[in-house]
Amino acid sequence: MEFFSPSDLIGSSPILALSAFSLIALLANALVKNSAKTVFYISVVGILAAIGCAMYTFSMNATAFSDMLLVGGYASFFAVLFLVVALFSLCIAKPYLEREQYHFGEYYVLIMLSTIGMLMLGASADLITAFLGIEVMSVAFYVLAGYYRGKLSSNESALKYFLLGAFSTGFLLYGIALIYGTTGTTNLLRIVTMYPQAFGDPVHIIGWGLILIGFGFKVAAVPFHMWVPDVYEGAPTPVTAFMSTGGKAAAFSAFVIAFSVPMSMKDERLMLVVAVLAASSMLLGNWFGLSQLNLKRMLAYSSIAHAGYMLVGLASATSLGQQGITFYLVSYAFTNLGAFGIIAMLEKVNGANLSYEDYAGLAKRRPGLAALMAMFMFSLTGIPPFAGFVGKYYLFASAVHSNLTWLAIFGVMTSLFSTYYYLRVVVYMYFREATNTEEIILPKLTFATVIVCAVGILLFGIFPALIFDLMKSMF
Amino acid sequence: MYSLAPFIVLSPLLGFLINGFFGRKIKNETIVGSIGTLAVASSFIIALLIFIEMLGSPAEERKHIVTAFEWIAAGTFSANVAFQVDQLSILMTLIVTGVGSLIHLYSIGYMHGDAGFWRFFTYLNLFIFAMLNLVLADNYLLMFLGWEGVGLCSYLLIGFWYDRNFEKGTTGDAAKKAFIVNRIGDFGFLLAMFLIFNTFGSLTYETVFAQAAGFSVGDNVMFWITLLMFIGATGKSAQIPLYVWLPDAMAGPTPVSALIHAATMVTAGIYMVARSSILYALAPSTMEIVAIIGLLTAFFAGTIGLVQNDIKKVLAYSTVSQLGYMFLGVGVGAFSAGLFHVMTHAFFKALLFLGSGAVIHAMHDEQDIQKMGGLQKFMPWTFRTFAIGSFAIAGFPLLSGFFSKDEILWKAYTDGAPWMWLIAALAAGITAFYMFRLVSLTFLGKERFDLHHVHPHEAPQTMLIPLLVLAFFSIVGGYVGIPHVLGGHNYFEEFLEPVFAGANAKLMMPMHDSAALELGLMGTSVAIGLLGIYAGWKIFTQKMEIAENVAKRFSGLHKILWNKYFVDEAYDAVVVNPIKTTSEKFLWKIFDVKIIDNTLNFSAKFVEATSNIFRRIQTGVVQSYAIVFVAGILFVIGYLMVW
Amino acid sequence: MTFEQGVFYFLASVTVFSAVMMLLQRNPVNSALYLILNFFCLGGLYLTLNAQFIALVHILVYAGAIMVLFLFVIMLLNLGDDKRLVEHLGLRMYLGIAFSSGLLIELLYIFGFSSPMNISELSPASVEMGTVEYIGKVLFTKFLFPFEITSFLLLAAIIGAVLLAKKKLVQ
Amino acid sequence: MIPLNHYLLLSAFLFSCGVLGVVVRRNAIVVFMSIELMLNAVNLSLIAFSQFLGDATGQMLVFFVMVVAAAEAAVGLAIIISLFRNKQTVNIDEINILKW
Amino acid sequence: MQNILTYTLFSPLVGILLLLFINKEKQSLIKYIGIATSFVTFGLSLAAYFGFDAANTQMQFVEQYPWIAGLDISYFVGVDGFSILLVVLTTFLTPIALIASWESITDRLKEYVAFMLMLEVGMLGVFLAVDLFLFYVFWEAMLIPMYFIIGIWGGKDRIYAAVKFFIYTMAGSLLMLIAILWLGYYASTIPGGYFTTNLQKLYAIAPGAPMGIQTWMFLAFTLSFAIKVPLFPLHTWLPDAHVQAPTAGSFILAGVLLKMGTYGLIRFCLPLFPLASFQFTPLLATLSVIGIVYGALVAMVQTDVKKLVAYSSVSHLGFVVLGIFSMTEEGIQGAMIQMINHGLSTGALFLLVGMIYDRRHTREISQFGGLAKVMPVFSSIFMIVTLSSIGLPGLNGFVGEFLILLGSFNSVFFGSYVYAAIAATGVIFSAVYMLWMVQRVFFGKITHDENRSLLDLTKREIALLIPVLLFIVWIGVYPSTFLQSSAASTKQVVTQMQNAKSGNVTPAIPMK
Repeated sequence: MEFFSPSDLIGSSPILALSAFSLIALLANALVKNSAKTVFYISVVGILAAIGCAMYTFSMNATAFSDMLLVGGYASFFAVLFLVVALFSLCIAKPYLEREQYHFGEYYVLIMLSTIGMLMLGASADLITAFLGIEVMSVAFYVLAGYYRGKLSSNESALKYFLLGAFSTGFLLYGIALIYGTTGTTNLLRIVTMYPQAFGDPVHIIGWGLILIGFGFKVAAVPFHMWVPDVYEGAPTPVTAFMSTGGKAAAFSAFVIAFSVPMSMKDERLMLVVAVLAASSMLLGNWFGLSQLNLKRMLAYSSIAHAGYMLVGLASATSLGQQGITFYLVSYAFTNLGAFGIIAMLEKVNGANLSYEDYAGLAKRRPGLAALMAMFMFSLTGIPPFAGFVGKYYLFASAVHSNLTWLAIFGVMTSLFSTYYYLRVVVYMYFREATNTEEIILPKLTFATVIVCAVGILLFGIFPALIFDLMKSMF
Repeated sequence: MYSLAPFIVLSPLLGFLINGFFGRKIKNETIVGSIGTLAVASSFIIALLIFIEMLGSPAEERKHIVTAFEWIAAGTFSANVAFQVDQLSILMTLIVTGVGSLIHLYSIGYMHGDAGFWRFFTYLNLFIFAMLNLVLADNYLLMFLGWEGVGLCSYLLIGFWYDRNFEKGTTGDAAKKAFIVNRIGDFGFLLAMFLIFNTFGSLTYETVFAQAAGFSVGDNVMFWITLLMFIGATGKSAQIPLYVWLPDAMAGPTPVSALIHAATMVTAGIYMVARSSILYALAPSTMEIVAIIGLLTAFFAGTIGLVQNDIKKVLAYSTVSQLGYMFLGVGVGAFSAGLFHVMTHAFFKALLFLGSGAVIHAMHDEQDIQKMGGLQKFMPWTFRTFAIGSFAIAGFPLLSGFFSKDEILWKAYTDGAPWMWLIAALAAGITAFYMFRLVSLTFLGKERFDLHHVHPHEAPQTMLIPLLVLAFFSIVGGYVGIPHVLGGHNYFEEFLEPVFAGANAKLMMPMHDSAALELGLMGTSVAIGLLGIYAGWKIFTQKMEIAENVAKRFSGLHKILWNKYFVDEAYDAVVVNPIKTTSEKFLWKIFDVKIIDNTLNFSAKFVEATSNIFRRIQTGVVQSYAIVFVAGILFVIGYLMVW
Repeated sequence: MTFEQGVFYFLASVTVFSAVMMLLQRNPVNSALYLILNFFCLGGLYLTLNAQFIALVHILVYAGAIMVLFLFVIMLLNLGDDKRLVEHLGLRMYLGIAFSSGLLIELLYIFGFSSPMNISELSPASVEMGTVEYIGKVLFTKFLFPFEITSFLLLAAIIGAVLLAKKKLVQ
Repeated sequence: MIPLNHYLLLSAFLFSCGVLGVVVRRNAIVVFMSIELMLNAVNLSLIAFSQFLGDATGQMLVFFVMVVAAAEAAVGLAIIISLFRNKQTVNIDEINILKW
Repeated sequence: MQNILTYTLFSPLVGILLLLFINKEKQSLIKYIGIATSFVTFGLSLAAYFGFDAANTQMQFVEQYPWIAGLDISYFVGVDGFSILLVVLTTFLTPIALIASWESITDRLKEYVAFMLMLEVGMLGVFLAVDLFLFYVFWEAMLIPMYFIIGIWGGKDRIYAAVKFFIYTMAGSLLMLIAILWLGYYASTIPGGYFTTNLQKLYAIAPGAPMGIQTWMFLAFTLSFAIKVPLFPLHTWLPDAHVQAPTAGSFILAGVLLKMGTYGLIRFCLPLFPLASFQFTPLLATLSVIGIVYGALVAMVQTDVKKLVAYSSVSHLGFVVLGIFSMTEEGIQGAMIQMINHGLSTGALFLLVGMIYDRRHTREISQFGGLAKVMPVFSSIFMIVTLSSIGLPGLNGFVGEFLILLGSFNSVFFGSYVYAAIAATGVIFSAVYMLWMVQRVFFGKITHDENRSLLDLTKREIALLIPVLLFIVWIGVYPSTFLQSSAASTKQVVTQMQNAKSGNVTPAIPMK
C-alpha cells in the first residue's frame, strides 16, 4: 500500500512549498519580536519559491494524489497567477497596514493560507479538492475581511461574507452530492466518462445547477452577487484587492475545470443558464455601478460586470472561451490590483478619500499616478491597447462562435454604461480642479507594484501572444 | 495666332497675381493701375490679332481649340482647361477686353485716392480672367469656372467698400445677395451639366453639339437641360425671378457697375444660351419660356425704372430690361440678334454708367437725381456723351441701339408673336421715357443742389477718354449689323452664322419677305421711342407738375413701382425668413438640441436615475441578499427541471 | 413495516420535528437544543445506513463540539431572551417562506420522480465501508491530500478565531 | 428496505428547513445554525449515496464537511463575537451600515 | 523602403519616449521635439507616397507579422489608393496642428504634445491597418488622446463634450467589434475556413455571405462609421466636440478624424458587403442628402463661428458619403478628394477661428464686424478658405463636390436624380451660411472697440496657413496629382460592385 509517490510531491510542490513557508511564518510570528516585517519577508520568499515550483512543473501534464490534483499546464499557469497576485497584494498591503497601524504577522499568514486554497482550486481534478480549496480560501478571506476588528464596517463585511459564503457552500456541497450520487464519483476525469449515461437524469443536471450556484457566488455572478459591494467596501483595501483578483481568478479557474465537463458535451441547458447569469451580471454590474459614489464600491460593481464578461466565455463552451477567461483573469488581476493599489495609497484613515471628488485634480498633483489610474480605467473599459480589450475580444469572439451573438451584443451595450463610470474617474482626475492640496506621500513599494501592473496590462495588451502561447498546452 | 489664346486668359491672371501679392507694397497708384489696365489691354490686343486673322480665313477654318492641360478626370469623366476660339467667343472676348480696358483706364481716375486702390484692380483683373474663361472655354465645366468666378468677383466688388452702408443694409448685404442669387442660378447650371454628361457622356462643346445634332426636336431631356441652364442664365443675367440682385449690385463702385453689371458678366447668360443654341433649338418649349421671361423682364424692369431716383438704380433697371430684350431675341431664335444687342448694349450701357460715375464723382457721391439738375453747364462732355448713350439706348434711329433693338423686335414679331412685339415696343418706349427723365433731371433744368457746398466739375482725362471712345462706338457700333431692309448687309449675323448653323437647321424658321411690314414695324417702334424721349424731356424739364399729378393720382401704382413690386419683400417673407426661422427655431433648437441630443442625454440620465433607484435593492440586510440568492436558485433549478 | 422501516420513520419524523422546532423557537438556546436533537437523530439515520464510524464522529463533532461552542457563545453574549430579536412577519419573511417552499417543492419533485442510477438497495459493501479500518485505509491513501489540507483549513480557522476574538492584539 | 429516495427526500426537507432558517431568522447565530442544518442535510444525502453505491468517496466527503463545519463554526463565531463587541447586537436587521 | 509604413506609423512614439525624459518646464524644447518628430513622420510618409505605385491596385509596402496566431490576427499594414493620401494628409496636418498650438497651449504642454503624437499614431494606424483587429485597436485607441485633448485643454463645457464624444463613438464601435467577430466567425464556417480578421482574406469571403448576414454586419459597420463621419442624425456630438476642443484639436478632428468614418465606408462596407450596400444605398443616400441640407441650414443660424464651421462639416461630409454610395468612379473619386479638401479647408477654418479666438477670446459672430480693416491678411486668407469651403471652381472644394454630384447624378445604384438634385442645393446653402458669417465678421463698420486694436497674423501663423492654401489652390487647379492616386483602386471597387450587382458575386473561396 503506497500513500504517495515522489511524483505526487513534485506535482504538488507549489502547494507544499507555500504550506511549508506559511508554517515557518506562523512560527516566526510567534517567536520573533516585531514579527510582522519578518513574516512579510518570509511570505515573499515563500511565494517566490512557490512560483519557482509552479514554473518548474509547468511542462508536466499529469495528475497527483490519486487524481486529486492537476499538475502542470493549467494548474501551473494559474498557480503562477495566484502567487503573483498574492505577492502584489502583499506589497500593497504592507505600507497600507503600517500606515493604519494594523500591521500583524497573521495577515501574511492568512494571505498565504488563502493562496494555498487558490492553488488547490486551480489544480482541482476532483470536486472534493475544489470544495476544500474553496473552503480554505474562504475561511481565510472571512477572517481577512474582518481584519479591522475595531471597525464596524469591517466586522459587518466579514459577517455578511461569512454567512452568505457558508450558505452558498451548502448549495455547492449539495450539488457535489447530487453529482456524486448520479455518477458514483467526484472525480472530474471520471465524471466525463459517466456524463452521457447520467445526462438524462434530472438529479444530475440539478447537481450541476447547484455547483453553478456555488461557483456563481464565488465569482460574483448575478443574482448571487449581493455580498460583493458590501464586502468589498467594508474589507480593508488590500484585502479587497486580493479578493477581487485572486479570489475571483481562483473561483473561475475551478469553475472552468468543473464546467469543462458538461460544456465539453455542449450541454445546452447549462450553457443557457450560464448565458443568462452572464447577461444579468453584465447588466446589473454596469448599471448599478453607474450611480456609485465610492470608488471601492464602484469597483465592486465593476467586478460583478467583469464576472459577467467571463461567464460569456464559459457559456460559449469553447476552448476559445476558456482561453478568453484565462487571459481575462490575468488582465483583470493586473488591472484591478493596480487600481486598488492606487486607491490604497490615496486612502486615508477611516475609509476617507474614496469618493470621486477626492480624486479631483489628481493629474496635476500627481501626474504619474493619475496616468496609471487612467490606464487601469481604460483597460477596464476595454479599450485597446490595454489588456482588457484583448480579453473582451476573445470572450465575445467565443460567444459569437457559439451562436450567442445576442449575448455579445448585450455585453458590449452594457459595457457602454461602464464606460461612463470608468471615465468619470478620469474626468475627475484630469478635467477637474483639485479641491484638496495636501501633499500626497506615496509608499514606494506600492507604487512600484502599481507600475508593474500597468506595464503588465500594456505588455499583455500589445503582445497578448505572451499569454496565449502559454495556453497552447493548456486547452 | 490661335495658339496665343491661352495668353488672353493668362494675362489678366498675371495682373491679378502681381497686384494681389504686391499691390499693397506698391504704393504708387499709377503703377498699380497701369499693370491692371495693361494686363487687360494686352488680352485685347491678342484677341484683336486673332480676330483679324480669323476674318482673313474661310468660315470653316475659323474654329480652333487650344488645350492647356487636363483639369478634372475621374472615371469616364474628363474636362480640360482648353479654349475654343471661334466667331462667338472672339466676339465676346473683344467686347470683354475692349470695354474692360476702357473701364480699367477710367478706374485709374475714378478710384484715385481710395485706400483699396490696389485691391480694386486686383479684383477687376480677376474678373476679366474669369469672364474670359467663361467665354473662351471649350467645355461647360470650364465655363462654369468662369461663371462662378465672375459671380465671386461681382461679390467682391459689390462689397468693395465693405464698411459703407447701402440702402437699408450694408454693401456686404448687397454683395452677399448677389452671390447667393447667382448661386441659385448656378445650381441650375450644375444640374444641367450633370444631365448633359448623363446624356452625352461629355461636357465638351464639340462632343455635345455633335451628338445633339442627332436628337429630334422636342426631346424631353433637351427640355430639362436647357431649362436648367436657363435657370443659371436668369441668375447671372438678372432675369425674372432672379433679377433682384442686380439693382442692389449698384452698391459697388461705379466702374464695377459699368463693367460687370452692364457690359460683361450679365451677358454671360445670353452667351450661354447662344453657345448652346443647338440644344435650345431642340427644345422649343424652353425657347418659349426664355422669350416670355425675357419679355416680362424687359417690361417690368422698365416700369420700375420709371420711378427710381437713384441715378445708378435707373440704369440698373434699364440693364435688367435690356437684358430681357436680349433673352427675347435668343428666345425667339434670333441668336445673333441677341448677341448684337449684347454688343451695342455693352457700348452704350458702359458709357452711361461711366457717365453716371463721372456725375457721382462730381457731386461727391450724391446719387439722387432729385438733388441734381443743370449739370450740363458744369460737365459738358459728360453731358454730351451721356446724351449719346441715352439716345442709343432709346433706339434713336441710326445709333447703335436702334439697329440691335429693331432686329430683336422684328424677330419677336416674326418668329415669336405679334403680342410680343407689342409689349417689347411698349417697353422700348418706357425705356426712352425714363432715360430722358434721367437726362433731364440730371443735366437739364435748374440746379437742385446747394451750389455753395457742392462744386461739380468735369471729369479728369483718364475718365473722359473712355467716355469718348464709348460714345463713338455707341454711335457707330450698330453699323456692322445694318439690316437688309435698310439696304445693309448685316455683317454681324453673317459672321456668326456658322456658330448657329446647327441650331438654325433645327429651328427651320419660316421665311418672311415682307419688307413693308418690317419697315412699318420699325417706324412704329421708332415713333414710340421718340414719343418716350420727347415726353421724358418735356415733362421733366418743363412740366414737372404732370409727373407729380400722375404720381398722386396713381399713388397705389406708384407705390408698387417705387417698391419694385415688393419682390424683395416677398422673397424675404416666402423664402428667406421661413428657412431661417425653421432652421433656427426648429432644426437647431428643437430637432438637434431637443430631440436628438435630449433623447440621448435622457437615455443616459434615465439609466443613471434608474440605477440610483434600483441599487437600493441592496438594502444592507444580509437576509435580503439571501432571498435574492434563493430566487436565483429557484430560477436555475426550475429552469433545469422543466427543460 | 419492518423494524428497519420503523426505526427510519421514527428517526425521520423526529428529525423533521426538531428541524421545524429549531426554526420556530424564539430563544436561540432552545433552537440550539433542538438542533442537537436533530443531530442525534441524524446520527441514528447514519446507523441505519451502516455508517457506524461516521455516525459516531458526527455526534462527537457536531453535538459534542460544534453545538457546545454555539451554546457557549450564546451564553457568552447573553442573548437568552433578547426582546430586540422579536421576529417580524415582514415582506422579507413572506418572500423567504415562499422561496424556501418553492425550493422544497422543486427538490421534492425531483427526488420524488427520480431514482439516481436505479439503485434500490444498500450496497452489500456498505457494511464493511462503515468500519474504522476501511475508512482509515481510504483516508490515508486515496484521500491523503485532502485530508492533509484540512489541517490548513483548521489552521486558518484557529488563526482567524484568535485574531478576531482575542481581547488585545500586540504588534 | 428503505429506498434511497426516502433519504433524499428527508435530506431535501432538512435542507429547505435550513434555507428557510437562513432567510427568515434574525439572530445571526440562529442563521448560522440553520446553515449547519443545511450542511447536515447534505451529509445525509452523501452518506445515503455512498452506502447505496458502495463507494467510500461520499463518506470521505462527509468527513471533510465536518472539518469544514468545525472550522467555519470557529471563524463564524469569532466574527460574531468581534461584531458584538463593537455593536452589541447580533440582530441581522441592524447590521446594515454597508448598503446601496 | 521595406518597413517604411511601420517606421511612419511608430515614429511619433519615438518622440513620446524622448518627451518622457524632458523636464516639463522646458517648454520650447518640448515643442521642438514634438514638431521635429511630426516632421520626421511627414517625411517618412512622403517617402511612402513617392514610392507608391498608383497603377497598382494591390496593397503596397505590406508588412505582416503574426500577432495572435490562434485567431489569425496579424500585424498587417499596407497602403493602397484609398489610404495613401489620407496617410499623407494625417502626417501633413499634425505638424501644423502642433505649430498652431505654439502659443495657445502652455498648460501641461508635455502631456499635450504627447497626446497629439499618440493621436497621430492612432490615426495612421487606422489608415494603414489591413487587419480588422489591428484596425479596431487603432480605431479605439485613438479615442483616448482625443478625449484628453478635448477634456483638458477644451472650453467651458469640455467635460460634457469629451464624454459625449467618447461614448458616442464607443457606442458605434462596439457594435462594429461584434461585426468583426461575426465576420471572423463566418470565415470559419466556410469549408476549410478558420477564424480570421485578415482583411485580404475577408475580401474574398465576405461578399459571398448570405444576404441576412451581410445586412447585419453592414449595419453594424456602417453605424460605427456613420457616427464618426458624422452622418445625420448621429451628428450631435460633433458641434459640441468641435466647439469645446482646443484649436488644434478641432483642426485634427475635422482634418483627419472625421475621415476615418468615410474611409471605413470605402474600405470595409462596400467591398465586404456589396449586397447589403445595394440594399441600404437609398437609406444612406437619403441620410447624407438630409445631412447636407440639414447641416447647412443649421449652420446658417449659428451665432458661434466654430459651431457654424462644425455644422458645415456635417454638410460637407454628407457629400462624401453620398459620393461613396453612388458607387461610381466619379463619385468615389470625388469623395476621396473631398475628404482631403475638407481636411484642408475646414481644418484651416478652425485654425483661423482659433487665431481670432486667441486674440479676442470669443467666437460669437456678433462680437466682430469690420475685421477686414484691421486684419487684412487674416481676412484675405479667411476669404480664400471660405471660398474653398463653398466649392468655388478653381479651388479644391469644387473638384470634390462636382465629382460627387456628377457621380451621384449618374449612379445606377441611386436610380434617381433626386439625391443629386437635392444635394446640389447644398451648393447654395453653403454660400449662404459662409458668406453671411464672413459678412458679419469682416464687413461693415467696426462696432466693438476691442476689435480696433487687433493685430494681424504673425509670420508664424501665416507660415502655418501657406501650405494649406497652396494645396487648396493646387487641388483646385490641377487635381490630377491627387485623383490619380486613388483612380486604380476606385476602378477596382466600382467594377467589383458592378459585378456584384449583376449577380456575379465571388463565391466564398476556401482559405489556404
